Amino acid sequence: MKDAVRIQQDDFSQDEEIKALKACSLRMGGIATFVGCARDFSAGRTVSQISFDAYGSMALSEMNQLRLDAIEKYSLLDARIVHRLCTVTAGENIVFIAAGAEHRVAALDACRWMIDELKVRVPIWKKEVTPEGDAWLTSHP
Amino acid sequence: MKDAVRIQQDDFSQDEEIKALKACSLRMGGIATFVGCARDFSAGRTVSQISFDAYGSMALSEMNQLRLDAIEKYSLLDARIVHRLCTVTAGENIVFIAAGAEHRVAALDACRWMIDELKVRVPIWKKEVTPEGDAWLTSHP
Amino acid sequence: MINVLFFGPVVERLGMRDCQIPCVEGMTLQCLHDQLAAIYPHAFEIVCFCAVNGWQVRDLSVELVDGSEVTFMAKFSGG
Amino acid sequence: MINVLFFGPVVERLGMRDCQIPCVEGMTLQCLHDQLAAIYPHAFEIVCFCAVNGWQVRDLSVELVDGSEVTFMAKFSGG
Repeated sequence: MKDAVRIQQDDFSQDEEIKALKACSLRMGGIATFVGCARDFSAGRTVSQISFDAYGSMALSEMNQLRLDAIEKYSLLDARIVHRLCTVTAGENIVFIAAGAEHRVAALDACRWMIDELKVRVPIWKKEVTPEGDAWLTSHP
Repeated sequence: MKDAVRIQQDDFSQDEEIKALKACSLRMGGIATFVGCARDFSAGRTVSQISFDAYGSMALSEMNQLRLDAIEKYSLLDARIVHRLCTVTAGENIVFIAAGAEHRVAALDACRWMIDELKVRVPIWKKEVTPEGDAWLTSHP
Repeated sequence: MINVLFFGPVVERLGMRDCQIPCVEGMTLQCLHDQLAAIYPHAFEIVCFCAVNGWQVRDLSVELVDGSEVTFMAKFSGG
Repeated sequence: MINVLFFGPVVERLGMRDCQIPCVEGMTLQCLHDQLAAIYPHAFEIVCFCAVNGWQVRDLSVELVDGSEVTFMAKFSGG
């Protein structure tokens, strides 16, 4: 089974990730997921591609810590975080978050917390390639 | 492509549902999903199976209206709702909710709202089969 | 006739999934409810919602017409 | 030597991904930051976070030791 926290070039399968998440317990009643995708339009400009840069070793250890923090904070049964690092075009997946808990409130709360925290804790940067030139993003809309 | 709102016996694929959800727009930046599963334990008792009864025609029209309400309320690009009606054992999927929006906050808010509303608006009833006998559920933990 | 449907926990208490009640001129949803609740108090103590022709109805003073499909339902527990 | 790393938007403004700075006895993270910021003000105006050996450090008074890996980073924008 793939690691619960990964940085990878390839796309991920939600079905595979959910299957892995559920494997830990038959007591899981709610699974919340979030997928972040590349958009064809951002801040008024057409975006043709998005590329990334990351401080890989720190990003992976922060993501692992973030998963453990979420499991503890929300009493999750399990959680998974996958971030792609490659050049993506509109519609492609960038990040996957999943939280599994006995009840839905904890799963939904934890999923939102993880994606919010990931954006402020994990050293990854996004560059939008547009017809007018490239631009690194530094805000969190 | 399968309908965005369905009541069915068979399991669903998250990958297929997400692909269908994304098909409507390249402007979708965030997708939030919720999956409800059967648990092996509920209110202190071991649960061997869960079965359902539904007022099928009303359930489907309420689910369709719920999807439209969510799209309007949260300015979603698209949303999907699938509920299974069959006998499931622990670990099996029961319900799937997905919300796709330009940004993550709307997707996450709408996903939570849809599962909360589904539980109070859609005429479906759950019966837990336990070693001590069967019991219809009427609360929303 | 009015076709009355039941589901899930209500069926279990009633022992039937549906019944037909003659439609009397001017009969309201409240009348029908009270008539059935008097015969089946154990089942009707868990009835929380009514629907007429597949639409949830909160105002029980609506008049029923011949051929209506009426449903008395317990609190939902799907999802 | 101290190995200094840069990423993404900071690399773009600096034109380099890393540099080596001699480690002076008692040099703090603040000293190193200020030294580089004086040379590369345009790049350092977007620096928000520092890490030492892969751990984010908020207290810039920490002393650096020979062989440390220091990173000056812009606001993150992943996810």
